[in-house]
Amino acid sequence: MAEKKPTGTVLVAGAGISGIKAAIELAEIGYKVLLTDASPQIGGILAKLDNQFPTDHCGMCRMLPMVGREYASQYCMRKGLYHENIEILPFTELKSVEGDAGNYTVELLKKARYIDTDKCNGLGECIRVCPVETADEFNHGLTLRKAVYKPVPHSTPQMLLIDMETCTRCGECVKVCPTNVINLSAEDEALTRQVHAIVLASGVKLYNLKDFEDAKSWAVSPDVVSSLAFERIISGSGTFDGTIRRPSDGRPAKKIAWVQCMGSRNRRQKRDYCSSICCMFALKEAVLAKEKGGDEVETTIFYMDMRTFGKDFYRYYERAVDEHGVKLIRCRVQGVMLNPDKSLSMRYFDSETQEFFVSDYHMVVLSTGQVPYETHQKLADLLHVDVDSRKLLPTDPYDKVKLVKPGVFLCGSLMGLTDISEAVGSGIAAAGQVSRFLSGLDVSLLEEEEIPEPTAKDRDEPLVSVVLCKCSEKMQESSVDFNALGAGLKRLNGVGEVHILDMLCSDEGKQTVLDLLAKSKCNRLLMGACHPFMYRKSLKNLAKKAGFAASLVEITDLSSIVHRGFFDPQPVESGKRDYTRLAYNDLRGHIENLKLKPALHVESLSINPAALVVGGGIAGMHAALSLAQRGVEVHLVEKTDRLGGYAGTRIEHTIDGLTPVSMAKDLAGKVLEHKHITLHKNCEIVATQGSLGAFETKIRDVSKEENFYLTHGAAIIATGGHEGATDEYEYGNSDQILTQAELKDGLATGEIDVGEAETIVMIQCVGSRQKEGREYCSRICCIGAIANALAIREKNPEARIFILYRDVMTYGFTEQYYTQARLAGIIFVSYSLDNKPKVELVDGSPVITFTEPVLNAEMQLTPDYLILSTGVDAEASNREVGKAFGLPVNEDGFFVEADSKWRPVEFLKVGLYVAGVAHSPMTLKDAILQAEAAAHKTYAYLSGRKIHTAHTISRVHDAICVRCQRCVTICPYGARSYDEALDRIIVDGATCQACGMCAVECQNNAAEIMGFSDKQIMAVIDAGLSKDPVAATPD
Amino acid sequence: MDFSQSDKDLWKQIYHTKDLLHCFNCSTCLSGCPASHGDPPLLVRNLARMVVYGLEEDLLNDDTPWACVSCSRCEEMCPMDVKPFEMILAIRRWQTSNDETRVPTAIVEIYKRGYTQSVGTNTELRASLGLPELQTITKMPEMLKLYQEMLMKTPVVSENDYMFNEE
Amino acid sequence: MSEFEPKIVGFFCNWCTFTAADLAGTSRLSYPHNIKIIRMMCSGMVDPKYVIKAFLNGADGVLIGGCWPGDCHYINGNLKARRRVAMLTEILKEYGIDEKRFWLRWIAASEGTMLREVVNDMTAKLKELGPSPLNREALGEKSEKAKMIG
Amino acid sequence: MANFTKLSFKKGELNQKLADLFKGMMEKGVVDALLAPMIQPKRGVMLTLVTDPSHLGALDPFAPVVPVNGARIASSITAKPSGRKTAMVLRSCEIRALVELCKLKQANLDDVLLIGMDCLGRYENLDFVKLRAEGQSSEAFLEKALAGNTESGGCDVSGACKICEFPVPDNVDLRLCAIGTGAEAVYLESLTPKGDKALEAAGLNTGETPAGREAAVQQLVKKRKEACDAALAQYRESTPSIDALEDRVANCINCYNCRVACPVCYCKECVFVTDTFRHNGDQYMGWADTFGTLKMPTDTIFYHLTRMSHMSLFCVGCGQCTSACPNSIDLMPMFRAAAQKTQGRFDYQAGRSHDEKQPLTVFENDELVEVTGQVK
Repeated sequence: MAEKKPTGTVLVAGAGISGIKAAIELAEIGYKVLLTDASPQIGGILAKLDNQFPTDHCGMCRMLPMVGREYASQYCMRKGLYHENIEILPFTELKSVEGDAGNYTVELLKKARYIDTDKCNGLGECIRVCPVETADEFNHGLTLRKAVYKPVPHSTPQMLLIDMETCTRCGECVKVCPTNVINLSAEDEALTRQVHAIVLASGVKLYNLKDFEDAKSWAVSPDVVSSLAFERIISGSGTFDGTIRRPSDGRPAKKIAWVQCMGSRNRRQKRDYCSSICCMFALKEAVLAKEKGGDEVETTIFYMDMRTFGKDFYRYYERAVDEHGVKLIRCRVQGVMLNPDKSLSMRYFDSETQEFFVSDYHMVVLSTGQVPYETHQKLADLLHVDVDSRKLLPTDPYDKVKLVKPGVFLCGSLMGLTDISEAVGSGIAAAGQVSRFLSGLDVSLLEEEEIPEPTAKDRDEPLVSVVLCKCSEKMQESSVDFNALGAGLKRLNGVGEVHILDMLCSDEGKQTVLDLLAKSKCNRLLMGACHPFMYRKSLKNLAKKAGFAASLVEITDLSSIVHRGFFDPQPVESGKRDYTRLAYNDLRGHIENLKLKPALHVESLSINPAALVVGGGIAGMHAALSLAQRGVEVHLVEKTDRLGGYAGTRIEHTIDGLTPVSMAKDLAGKVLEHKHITLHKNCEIVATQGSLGAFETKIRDVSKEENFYLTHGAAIIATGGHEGATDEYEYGNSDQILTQAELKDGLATGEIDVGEAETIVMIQCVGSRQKEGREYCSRICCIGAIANALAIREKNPEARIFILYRDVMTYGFTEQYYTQARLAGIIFVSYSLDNKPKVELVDGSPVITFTEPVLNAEMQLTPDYLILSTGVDAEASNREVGKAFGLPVNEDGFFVEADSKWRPVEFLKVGLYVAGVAHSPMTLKDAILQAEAAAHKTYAYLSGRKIHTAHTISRVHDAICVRCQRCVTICPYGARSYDEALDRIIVDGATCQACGMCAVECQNNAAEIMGFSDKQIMAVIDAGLSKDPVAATPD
Repeated sequence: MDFSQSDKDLWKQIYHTKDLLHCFNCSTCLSGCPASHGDPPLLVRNLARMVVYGLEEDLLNDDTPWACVSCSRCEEMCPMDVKPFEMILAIRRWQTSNDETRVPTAIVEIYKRGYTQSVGTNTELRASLGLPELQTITKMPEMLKLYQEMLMKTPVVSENDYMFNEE
Repeated sequence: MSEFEPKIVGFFCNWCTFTAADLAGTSRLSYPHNIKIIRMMCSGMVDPKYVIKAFLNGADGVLIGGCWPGDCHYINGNLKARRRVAMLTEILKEYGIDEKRFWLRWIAASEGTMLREVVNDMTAKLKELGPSPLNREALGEKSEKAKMIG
Repeated sequence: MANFTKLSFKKGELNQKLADLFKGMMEKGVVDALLAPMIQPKRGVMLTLVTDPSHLGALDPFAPVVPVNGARIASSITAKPSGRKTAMVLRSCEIRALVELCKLKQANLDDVLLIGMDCLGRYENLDFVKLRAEGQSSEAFLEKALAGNTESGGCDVSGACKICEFPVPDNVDLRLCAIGTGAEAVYLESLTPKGDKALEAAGLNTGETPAGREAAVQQLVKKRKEACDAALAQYRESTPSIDALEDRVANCINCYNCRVACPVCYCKECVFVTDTFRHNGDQYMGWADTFGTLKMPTDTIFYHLTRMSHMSLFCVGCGQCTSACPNSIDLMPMFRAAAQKTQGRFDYQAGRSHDEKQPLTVFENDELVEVTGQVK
């Protein structure tokens, strides 16, 4: 029999959110993932942020898998992550990478933590006795920590480690640790692993006050903090206790200023790039400061260009200014001075009044950006590749996540500091590229664990086996009398056996449990253990081996009750508080719950392996090819008779050297002759119904005037967009006034001759970023305008070119094109929304008058050409496609994704995905990245793997259902529907997340969550409040 | 500000370097400039803009470049490395080369008290920060006399001595 | 007789409040022991029946812990919980179960200290209020009323 | 201008006049069937579905009795629509309950010509049969009731009716007006285009508005409101605690008949009879251990409080729960008091309008901030 193919193994180096997302996506389709991170705990920057723009909420847990959710952790991501196919190695550095395409040998250095985190139950005695105190990096030195410490406050299990620089090796902690997991002489451990692909997700170093020369002039007081430190100041687990306190003396900070572009847009320090996200997080922090600090907090931001280019970012900017009173001052301040009364004063210049102002602040927050070069150079050396001309890792011109070296990919802030939705989107895209790469190699997926047939034991009378861990004999006076507890529990009806062991975490402990369970006649198991076992499922897998159904095993945290006796703040006068009763009630609640819990089984979903892609633009074609390459049958529906979409038919080349038209041509070529893709031109979507794995879509062929049906398992919406229309600034009344696209075409065909032109004026944000027009930034017009201006400069070195702008949106590394334009003598003049330039026609040609902001003087120009940047409009047909699929479309006409940050390419309904300009205006590279991500999400279900529902989902007891459909309207995921023909409520097992809202809305429990029934919870309430005595005398 | 006669190549005469074109008028150079406290204030950013626009008339008779105390703080802090201090000197050179009668009145200040700005006045601020008293030349009459004789030997002072002998 | 210790039943959402409870529990800022925590997948999963049963079983107070609006793992479970609490409070008030005994609070994952404060605050307020009229145990064994409320 | 049609009748011929009206409607195909209270062959008056007009002789809509709240009957007829146009003669509480049931997709009024009747109260079923046996006619009751006295022969109308603020039905196509219309005449008022079409088709032309009607209705509603406030205040003062509630429902035997009679308790099977409340033996023993004794059947107070939390938002105060209780526990004030509070909290009124969304089915992001009292 052919030797078994090795399981596809992928190294994900870096466990910030994009690394975690890439790891989850790969683990979900069945690859083995090795997730490493240099810092002691995973989570990256996000572990420090409580609320993130543009929603000002957290919601990180919405990143967890939906259908295969029971393979992963089902709790707050800041506590940590667990997935059966992911091996997580925190505090581990990537030392070397050898080999090439498809089989790499990587050397990892697992740095010593001196604490075995698999057994540490987070009692915290070691922290209590540790004499050393030092600054806590997590809170940027605002708080103190011990030598033995928790790197992230919320992680559970606690992932403690010892900081050997400050540890005095006094050994107190070793003495007091009940499960003796501390080993002061542990060594770093070198590991070598064979992997088939690598995803780099290490993020980049952030500019900060300590390590950068040019920042020193700002470090005049502890009240000048970096933006990340400010996040800790307003966080519940940081120093926020109801008031925002300034670090120097703890007095409330009522006047706070933000200074933008700290460390970025600085040619002098060789950092001529923009860090993309600082404007948005400065606005967010200003809004939060007001909400948390109270109305009397005044917030001011000193900026150059307010770069809020993402989806719904402009509305956030408007709300910050209009509703939250954030004051914006367009002036880059030279420095901050410390006043005798510890306040900080800054002097700035107001162009309108041409006067200087000095104002004092309690706190100054520096919006610190990225410093990527060092990280990129280190990784480049590791991979034996050379950095590109911009001193960054050399990536594929069209695929931001693909390195030129085969089998190596990157995502997240390695592509340049990204916001959350891009980090998560790039994580999925990287996973997609890895899966495409591995599908070419001779590697297999992890064999899905076969679904255990329900054994006879499941249906017997419920009999519970209870296994309790005393934690350790070292605990002389434990606060729980285990004999009385054991006796009390044994007397309960339905309890088959009670075993009390100590040190369950030790190897012998595990072995004794295995032996006990093997001969047990019980069919339900309750274990009283501690956090590592609750949150890591190692014992659950152990119980499964001993024949217990996974859904009938419950592990509860007994150790925190056992240990609470130690630090009980108010011991009741009548001697010891009755912890035995506390443990008894808690365990009894779980026992009653288990007795009433039915054995749950998964149902496998029949998945139609075909995919539907709506829209034949570059994003649509890219997604179709990405799926077809992996053997998925794809139906590509295009409403016109040509492939390529707007970019593919009208943009010859872009400023960063891409050639969309020729690229679209060869993509179209591949699509037409690919055997797995069927193209349907001149077709429009009429209606769709069904759910993941079983969609049926009615399509109308406009040219043949006939309808036909397509059945498919999932769908990707890639309907794209086009240049915005306008009638402002006398457009249409003179042939000297054109839009950017008309200029681009005219220059390409030579129709427009700028050779003799003397003056050219461009106006940005025409009809965009304003209440009555498009209330969003179209993100690509500034870069497009600069490209056209440079093209004109090439043809006419003498002409005077003006670009009138509100904020130049050359975010990220495109800032270099803004500099290049200024070097070419293009003059940028800013205008504000309430003082727009005026255009009137004087005998047929445009005359523009506007205020020159720097010199505060009136200026008038009569240009040969006036070019208007009119932004990007969504396809009008989005509304019909949205109605057909039952998908929401926002007021700007773009599709509303499931979650703007955590599920950017998905819809709430599982099985429907979005990519490209259908989501929001974006550059070609971002559209291709989203297409790759959407393709991967689709492939996850159509890869031919067996997909089954989770154990715990909602079920309808049809006999007592009165079809009032209240459960259908209440379901946040649209996972329920009323089937007219069958006259029944249908639950879509894949989408249902068992949130239980339908069960509460349904008053007679016709809708019920299996495993969380009313009967069970009411039994737990009874147990919790029961008064009956625990066995007074141990028999 | 009359933009009609602005000469778009003026910057090549005044300050012919690519550095100037890097400026995106972020006004970092303004807020820390000591001479910006004067009246009229020296606004380095505005001068750079006038050079880029090529407003010859306004630049010619603008005295503010002469108020610069050459502390080079603007150069230290300019993010786009426009080297504004070099530009100020370039504007001064261009102004005098175009009109040799242009002798800045500030030169009288230098003759009389050794500085263009009145330096020794902020005594209390210096005291509050624990700094020593400033020894200015006006407090040492004999040194001042020697200094003035030395200046009288230079052509720009001797040829315009009408400006210097106090009545 | 030992000083009255109010019994609170806490329905904590698995995602935010339960994390804060872990944070409060393990980071040694332990809160009083008179709270019986029941882990629900979402505050939107707490059925009014459970709150009524808790009070009839003699609980002195019921605390539902949910995520801040916008943080909910299930998009808007917390908003639904808020409406149900508003409705149920009206009914319980009719029968002498004071509004101060039935709390809904948003407690984010990072707000371990906030959770401790909420539980301590609620315990203090319940001590002022005294035992719930349905807390038959507090009335002592022998009183004729000391029978289970059916 | 509301359009009324006067239907004058000689003494003793009210029912005949109405019968002719409906006969005309059915024969002219305005409607295919009629659901209205009819005198039953044996005894008593019950809602009857009539498809052959010749049987209309026994019509008696103004009979002061509502054995079963008509909403339940209308819902069962229209939940799976027959497609045939039906006229239904119902009172205000029945119509308001029907509006709620429509929102819950338990009824469908597309093919229904809804005819509401002024209502001056209903006797309990047995009282009505006794009074009817003693010869009291509907018209006699109407006359006395309009004069303000509903008591006769030692019996009086149900407590719920005495405090009902909605004697006049809304959300109807046609309205049978008896209040403030003077003797020997009732008026048929049309309120919707469907009503106008029906009147036209039945060959009735609109006349002038009955003079004293508006004032009479206002006055009656005012009287009823005062009575209602007094009754609810009296109830709240008598039952301020669970202990008092236990006393009030002391002889409740968990037969759940009040649920069966309640028009807005629309579940097929109440949760209290499903498996959720079929407890195991050891649970009963556990509860008994707590205090040594356990009253059986259990979950009595639990049932009433839970029913309040389920249906108080839809309660229209029809009083059928009190009428249905075999142990004559006066449940009506209990549910009306709860309904007043819960509906008041969301300023929702059961049965007021078809488009008013039921409170627990809609949710806003920044509403009811006072519930948690937390500002970020």
